[in-house]
Amino acid sequence: MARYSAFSILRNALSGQKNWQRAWRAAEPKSSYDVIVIGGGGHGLATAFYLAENHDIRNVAVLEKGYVGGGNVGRNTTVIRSNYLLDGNTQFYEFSMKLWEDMSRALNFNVMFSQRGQLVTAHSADQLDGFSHRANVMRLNGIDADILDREEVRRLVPYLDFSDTARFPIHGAIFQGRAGTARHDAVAWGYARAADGHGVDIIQNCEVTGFVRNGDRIVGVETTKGRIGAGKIGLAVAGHTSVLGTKAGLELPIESHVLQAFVTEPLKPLVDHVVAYGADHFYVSQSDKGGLVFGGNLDGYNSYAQRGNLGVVREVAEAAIALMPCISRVRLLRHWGGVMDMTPDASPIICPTPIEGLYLNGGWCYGGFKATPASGWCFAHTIATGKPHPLIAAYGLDRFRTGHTLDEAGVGPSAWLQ
Amino acid sequence: MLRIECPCCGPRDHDEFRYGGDASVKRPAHDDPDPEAWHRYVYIRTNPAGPHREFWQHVTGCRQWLVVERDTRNHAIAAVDFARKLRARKSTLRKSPA
Amino acid sequence: MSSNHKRLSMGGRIDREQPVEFTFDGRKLAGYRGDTLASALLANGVTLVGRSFKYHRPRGIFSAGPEEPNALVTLGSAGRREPNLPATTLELADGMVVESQNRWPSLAFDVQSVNGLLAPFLSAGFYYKTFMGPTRRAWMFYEHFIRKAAGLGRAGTDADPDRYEVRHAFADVAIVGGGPAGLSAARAAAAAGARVALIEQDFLLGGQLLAEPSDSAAASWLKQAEAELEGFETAALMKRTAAFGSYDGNVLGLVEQRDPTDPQPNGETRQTVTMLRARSIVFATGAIERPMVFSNNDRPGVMLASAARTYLNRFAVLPGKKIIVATTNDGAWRTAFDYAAAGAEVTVADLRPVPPAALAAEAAWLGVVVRAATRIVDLNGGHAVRRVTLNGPDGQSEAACDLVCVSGGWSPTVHLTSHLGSKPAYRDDIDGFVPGSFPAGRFGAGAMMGTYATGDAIEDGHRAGTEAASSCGKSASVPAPSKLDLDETATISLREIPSVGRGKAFVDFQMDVTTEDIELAHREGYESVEHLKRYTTLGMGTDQGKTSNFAALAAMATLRRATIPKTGVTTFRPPYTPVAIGALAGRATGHHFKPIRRTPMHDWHMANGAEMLEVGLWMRPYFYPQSGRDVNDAYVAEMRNVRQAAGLMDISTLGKIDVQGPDAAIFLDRIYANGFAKLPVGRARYGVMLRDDGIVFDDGTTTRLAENRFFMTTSTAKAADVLSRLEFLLDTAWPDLRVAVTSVSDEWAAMSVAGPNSRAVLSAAFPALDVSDEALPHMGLLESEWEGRALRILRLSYSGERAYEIYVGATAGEQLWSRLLEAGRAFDLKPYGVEALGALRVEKGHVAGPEIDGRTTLDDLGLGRMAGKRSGFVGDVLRRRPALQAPNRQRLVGLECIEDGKRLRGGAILFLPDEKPYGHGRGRVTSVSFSPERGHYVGLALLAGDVAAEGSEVVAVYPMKDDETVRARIVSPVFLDPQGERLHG
Amino acid sequence: MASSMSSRDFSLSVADCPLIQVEGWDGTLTQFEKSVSASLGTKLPASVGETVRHKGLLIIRVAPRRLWLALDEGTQAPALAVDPDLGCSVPLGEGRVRLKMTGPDIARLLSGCVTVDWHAPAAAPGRAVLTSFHHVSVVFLRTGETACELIVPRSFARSLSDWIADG
Ligand SMILES: Cc1cc2nc3c(=O)[nH]c(=O)nc-3n(C[C@H](O)[C@H](O)[C@H](O)COP(=O)(O)OP(=O)(O)OC[C@H]3O[C@@H](n4cnc5c(N)ncnc54)[C@H](O)[C@@H]3O)c2cc1C
Ligand SMILES: NC(=O)c1ccc[n+]([C@@H]2O[C@H](COP(=O)([O-])OP(=O)(O)OC[C@H]3O[C@@H](n4cnc5c(N)ncnc54)[C@H](O)[C@@H]3O)[C@@H](O)[C@H]2O)c1
Ligand SMILES: Cc1cc2nc3c(=O)[nH]c(=O)nc-3n(C[C@H](O)[C@H](O)[C@H](O)COP(=O)(O)O)c2cc1C
Ligand SMILES: [Zn+2]
Repeated sequence: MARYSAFSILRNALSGQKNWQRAWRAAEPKSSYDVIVIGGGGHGLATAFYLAENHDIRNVAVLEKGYVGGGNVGRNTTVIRSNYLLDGNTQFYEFSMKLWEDMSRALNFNVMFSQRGQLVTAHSADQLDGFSHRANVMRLNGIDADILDREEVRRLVPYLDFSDTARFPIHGAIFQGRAGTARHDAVAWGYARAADGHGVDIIQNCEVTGFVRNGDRIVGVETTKGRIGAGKIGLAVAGHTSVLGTKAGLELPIESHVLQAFVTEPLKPLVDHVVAYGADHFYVSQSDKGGLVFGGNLDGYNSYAQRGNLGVVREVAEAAIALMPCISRVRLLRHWGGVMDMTPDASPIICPTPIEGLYLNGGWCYGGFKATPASGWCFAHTIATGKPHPLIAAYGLDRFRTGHTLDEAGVGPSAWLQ
Repeated sequence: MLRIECPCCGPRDHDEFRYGGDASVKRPAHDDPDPEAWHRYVYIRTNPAGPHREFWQHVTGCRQWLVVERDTRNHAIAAVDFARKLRARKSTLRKSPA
Repeated sequence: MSSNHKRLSMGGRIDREQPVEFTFDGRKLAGYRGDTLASALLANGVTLVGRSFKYHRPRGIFSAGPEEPNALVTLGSAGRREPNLPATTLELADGMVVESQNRWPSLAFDVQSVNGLLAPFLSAGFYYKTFMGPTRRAWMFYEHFIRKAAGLGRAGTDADPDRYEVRHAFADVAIVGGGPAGLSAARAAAAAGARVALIEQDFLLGGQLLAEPSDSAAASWLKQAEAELEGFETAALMKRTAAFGSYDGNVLGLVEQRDPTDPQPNGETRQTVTMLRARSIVFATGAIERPMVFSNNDRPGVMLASAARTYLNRFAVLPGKKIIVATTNDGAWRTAFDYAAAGAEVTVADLRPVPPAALAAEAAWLGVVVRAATRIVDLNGGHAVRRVTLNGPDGQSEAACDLVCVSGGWSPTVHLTSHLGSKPAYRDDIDGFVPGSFPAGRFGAGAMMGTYATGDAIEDGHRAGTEAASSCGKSASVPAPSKLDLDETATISLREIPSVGRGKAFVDFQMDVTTEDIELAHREGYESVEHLKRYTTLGMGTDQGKTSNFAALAAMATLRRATIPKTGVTTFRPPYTPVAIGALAGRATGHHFKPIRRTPMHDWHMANGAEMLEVGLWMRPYFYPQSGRDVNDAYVAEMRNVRQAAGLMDISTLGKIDVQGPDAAIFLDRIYANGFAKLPVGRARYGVMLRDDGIVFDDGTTTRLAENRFFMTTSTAKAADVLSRLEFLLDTAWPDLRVAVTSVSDEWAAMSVAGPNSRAVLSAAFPALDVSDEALPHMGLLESEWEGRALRILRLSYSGERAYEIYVGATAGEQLWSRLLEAGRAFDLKPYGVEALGALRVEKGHVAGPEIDGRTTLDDLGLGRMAGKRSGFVGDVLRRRPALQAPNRQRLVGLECIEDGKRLRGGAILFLPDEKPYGHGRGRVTSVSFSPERGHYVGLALLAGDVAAEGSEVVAVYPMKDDETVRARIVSPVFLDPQGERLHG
Repeated sequence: MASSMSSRDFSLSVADCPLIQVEGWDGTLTQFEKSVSASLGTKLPASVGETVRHKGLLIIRVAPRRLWLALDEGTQAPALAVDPDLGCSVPLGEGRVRLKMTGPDIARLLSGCVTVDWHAPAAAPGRAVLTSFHHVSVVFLRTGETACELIVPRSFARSLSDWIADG
């Protein structure tokens, strides 16, 4: 696989761009693989890459029902942070952050990881105390974090609403300087290309429609491209986890909900950080192309449709103006939705399953983009060794039965009902 | 907006309602001591891509809890009724012999 | 240059009586009412209007509608600065200040146009392949410059002074599009008896008919159709209104621009977003013409044929005198004919071997030169076209020209009909996509269905309008529409195979995507249309590829040797045209962002200078400045006064629920962890509710007013959730229980009088009432009347002092509040705020929000005994899960600061004295307060049960205050009066 | 509370809202309604959204088993003895406020406040619509060709009337 570099660009420029190769082969399925990863999203592709890279398991296929990166990895608002509170989450997301910091070079694909810093505004003394608690935990786990007072926030992001008509005045903020964004598509393509470079087959337009059993073991999958045998199978289909889980006979604590995202017309640089509104549901960053990319809350009902409704569009716009009155005349260019695998404690599930040969990676809710590298790393380890990686010990299916739930927000099961 | 036809208030935007999730899961009796039963009720969801029976409360209207049958792929609504009515119907069913 | 020198002396739909002045990049220019900015610029001979996104190539005006990729400008300044507006959709208004964008230092001379020379390196997606070193954070360096180079217009940073509205509307039949199809659909539906809304983004009705000469048959048909529609008062004609999105439940999102030409008194609404709920919808959105792909096809002076015709006939502008019409179909010939008739020298280059004889004949008659089987392969020109290179049967030849009109066929406008997820379907005969399928209550008509000829479109609209009306029960018989035949010959267009000479051939003009980029994407395996789009950014600009997408996917289909339908289209998403975020927010901005909730005593708090605090939607007194200069002074003073004399607190924000019915007691027994069935009438009890998963949900006191009636209070924050939960259980789980629950939160003003003097205050305030401890013991109730309003006095204490909660009809709240202060003056009764309230409860060891954080159980909070041996209540079973019983679970303890000059802080992490402070620690400080009682800081904490022995020490670590560490002793959470004497004393 | 604003031929007045809620138990609803209508001396609105006017009393059905009895200013509360085995009653008048609006332009103004179709039978004069106004539950009463009222929670009344006044 030819390396990408400034030099390769020069060389190709002179030869009229005629000599570039495919980023990954257009593979057709073999009759069987050591490992089949279902789902060509960020997590599935990363898993395949680390299976080869870390565990030298190369007879691997990634099966994607549509086009690689067409799921949530290709439609998310790309916020990457490691400001988690609870033991089990904190370390996992910080490990992920470290992998992000080296991803472009590890993959030889520029994923444009931009550590521009993320802040969340606080609107009362109590809220700021809560943020301080979080920041303290981060620092004590070796993660960068800062608490800003109102004036420090004003200096950093003067265009927020500091006027006296603000409905929820800004008291301060929590800030993580290493947080930021990355180019969503590049993450999918970068992992696909790197995995392909290790011999992994990336098979698009190949929907898994069922599982092949031998006794109580799963030994392969039925697909729209025929039956494919597998030693082990990793499930990484995000919003569709329940659909395939049910086919495999798993009973899962997951509901699929739609989350919308929004982008404005391209503008010259305006928002230099990731800014989140602590008084309501709105967060925003500016893509390198210039669009303000923002999001809000779930639409609030089970959905497998990749689109939302006008009510949430308006609520998000209201919150946007409440935080940033200056974007009133900026125009919304496009809005879309993605299907989210919501768990009762809003934390993910990565683990072996009761079914031999089947491994589960899902329940990422609206936070799984930032987890992509660590998830792939740990899931690959779990599939390769059959034992959960220590960093995902807390993400087992049985935690709901035992009560070891990880509820960062403390809203409980069916959080999305509130 | 989803337009939900409340049996007593007529068709309304869904943001007049509070969503209550899967209505097909059966809540154990209040004094049912079986942890497994409660675990299933609180956590396990079939989460179908297709017809889904779900609770909605017309919270800014008549405040009644409704059961709506909606296709989660396209939001087409097949049926709406009062949760009480269905509950009552079910319990009579349960009483009837066989 | 004489102003308007390209304007014809007569014709058009402009009002020559009303000249309009505006500036473009500082140049003063003039136009007429009825112009768009684009038509006015053309009339003034301005050809160079913008710069492209990537290569900063000079660009002109390409279209006459919202599909415009090139002519984007910035309007206004400061808070009214609005970037990226297509000049083709801006209705010209007096005093408009317009700037070109994405250029520096000037439009004519733009430094970054060197990017054009770098083009070989800046191929699609080049940035994925480089900028990866030398250091880890290298990208942060490159990104800085890339961000600066990217983006189009610049947004302002001031708040927008203008006003927006969001409205709710309803209709039987909504019709999107006011062209011939839409007009006849609207007429049919209205005549059938339906309430109709006709939605047109333009400021004139007529659609493509506006491109017909203003004295033509088409024009008189239009006049008559409009008059007829205005005759129905059940038909709303919504001009300047774009349907930007189509949503579930037949809801359309509309955005209406106010008429910029009529002078508005200030404060008038600039834009209105309407949520239109229609019983049925007719989409008559027309079709968008496609460009042709050849070298330098993006130069100023290249224009869509239908647009050129619009500028000539609608705006009476003749942008060129020597024109080339390059086409694949019949439609563009009409442009040629009209220009010839207007005196221009015209050549038609038709790709087809044998253009229809009828057209050829008319061309000959009008002196139009016709070149069959001929196409443009290259174009020469900088800021305006000079020459094209034609390639035909008799080889290559050059032709001088000052305007090039192109037509690569038409694409039906299927955006809105695709928003709900139905993929459009390819139709061979028109070589374009039409709506795939229509759900019930939705219809299509005219060009958007591929029905191009005007006469047919009118009949199609009539059919759709009639069906739409009858689908909502309106089916009065409707007379046929008056006919209009523009003798358009059928539009068979020949698919154009892009032909590329040496210069770049653009497919997506705005995003600077060329045929080479598409080839590169294909070569690198980004061959799915969605990959093509994302890799090249094709169709991702402000125009969303309205003109370009088809050509691109056709090119990809060819490269893949696949059919067009197999190659497919990218997903259409709202909005159809961009919508200002402020318009979507409407009036819900500033203090109207969320409604403000005020207690009955609100005005008193304001009048007495209370510092107020937002708590959810509520406004609550935080502290009273007369108690101290800042909150820290004030709350301690207010606390002291409560402990030593008496304090008055507004607690009206508590959730209050009336619970009634024969089974009320049974019901409460199930929803509370502690029992209520045996609670005597006239007594109150503190209760805790769990969630189904066994975690604490909310707490409050519930009082038994009568055998069958209870008065429940909840926390301020959970009031709504608790009520819905109760209703949920009654409706879905226990419908057999005869219980009614009703929110009475607004019904009662509530205030608490706390402190040693509180009883004295009460007897002074209510001389007629017996408030003795016999009549009103701790947890007792006294019901009465005050000033004709119901009165309830509960003897409850949150602060640990003797205290009373007084509930009175809300309308008498402020009056009673004042009365109490007056009666209490002799006893030093002073008001106190939420900060003091919080501190008092900390001193007394009462848990609240910071402890009830959605992760703690009864046992964690030291309330396990409340449930005792009970079972059968909500959450009982799952609270017994092993993890929730573990010995090292964090439990509530009290902490006492034992280092002089130091203080405890909420959010500090707890470690053992001997251990290295790293990780998550053994627990955390949840709430703190200075304790006047103890003379130092005390706090509540959640601490691992296995290290929580009273008397032992912990260290509270607070990295956020430069790693402050504070030693603290573990004590009982009840810092004050453990025996509870003060409650009674 | 009784204030008012008046502008370009639109008037908004704010008044107290004496109000009693009665509710019957599932199963014995017919007896309950019989007894209520007997003691009120009038028939009851049959379905949610219907209202019945009777001697300074406006009876609104707000839910299948719930009625609101709204009293005009000055009218005495009816003597209602609800049999606890049939249902119950609770006064709500202290916590509600009536916003009365009239004006030719009222339909347009309302369209910026509530999702009510002014021209639909469900909103015809004499009808009530339970809906939301800027996230707050309200009852819309259509009182005339160009007049209507909103019954709103007292704690939100000022915020909502400000919204209307700015409209
Ligand atoms: C609008 C939005 C905003 C978000 N914002 C953020 C954010 O700011 N930060 C953050 O960290 N996270 C965010 N997320 C969450 C994040 O995008 C997801 O958690 C994450 O991408 C999920 O992992 P994935 O990439 O593997 O999922 P996906 O990309 O969805 O991959 C799953 C793949 O499985 C495929 N698949 C499904 N069924 C089958 C089948 N039967 N056979 C074969 N293949 C199948 C799908 O086509 C899909 O490509 C957001 C999500 C959305 C929708
Ligand atoms: N010569 C050709 O080959 C050819 C091809 C296609 C169409 N046509 C012409 O098009 C016309 C067909 O009539 P028609 O009525 O179907 O199309 P039309 O283009 O005349 O009318 C469509 C109208 O819908 C409006 N519109 C589109 N999207 C909208 C939105 N989202 N919101 C609000 N308004 C929107 C447009 O502004 C336009 O006024 C005929 O006059 C025909 O001559 C000609
Ligand atoms: C971070 C990010 C930035 C985006 N920027 C743009 C943009 O500038 N222009 C655009 O048209 N779409 C943009 N999109 C949206 C995509 O076009 C697309 O809508 C989204 O990836 C979902 O795919 P779908 O609409 O095909 O379902 C962006 C998406 C993301 C996730
Ligand atoms: Zn209802």
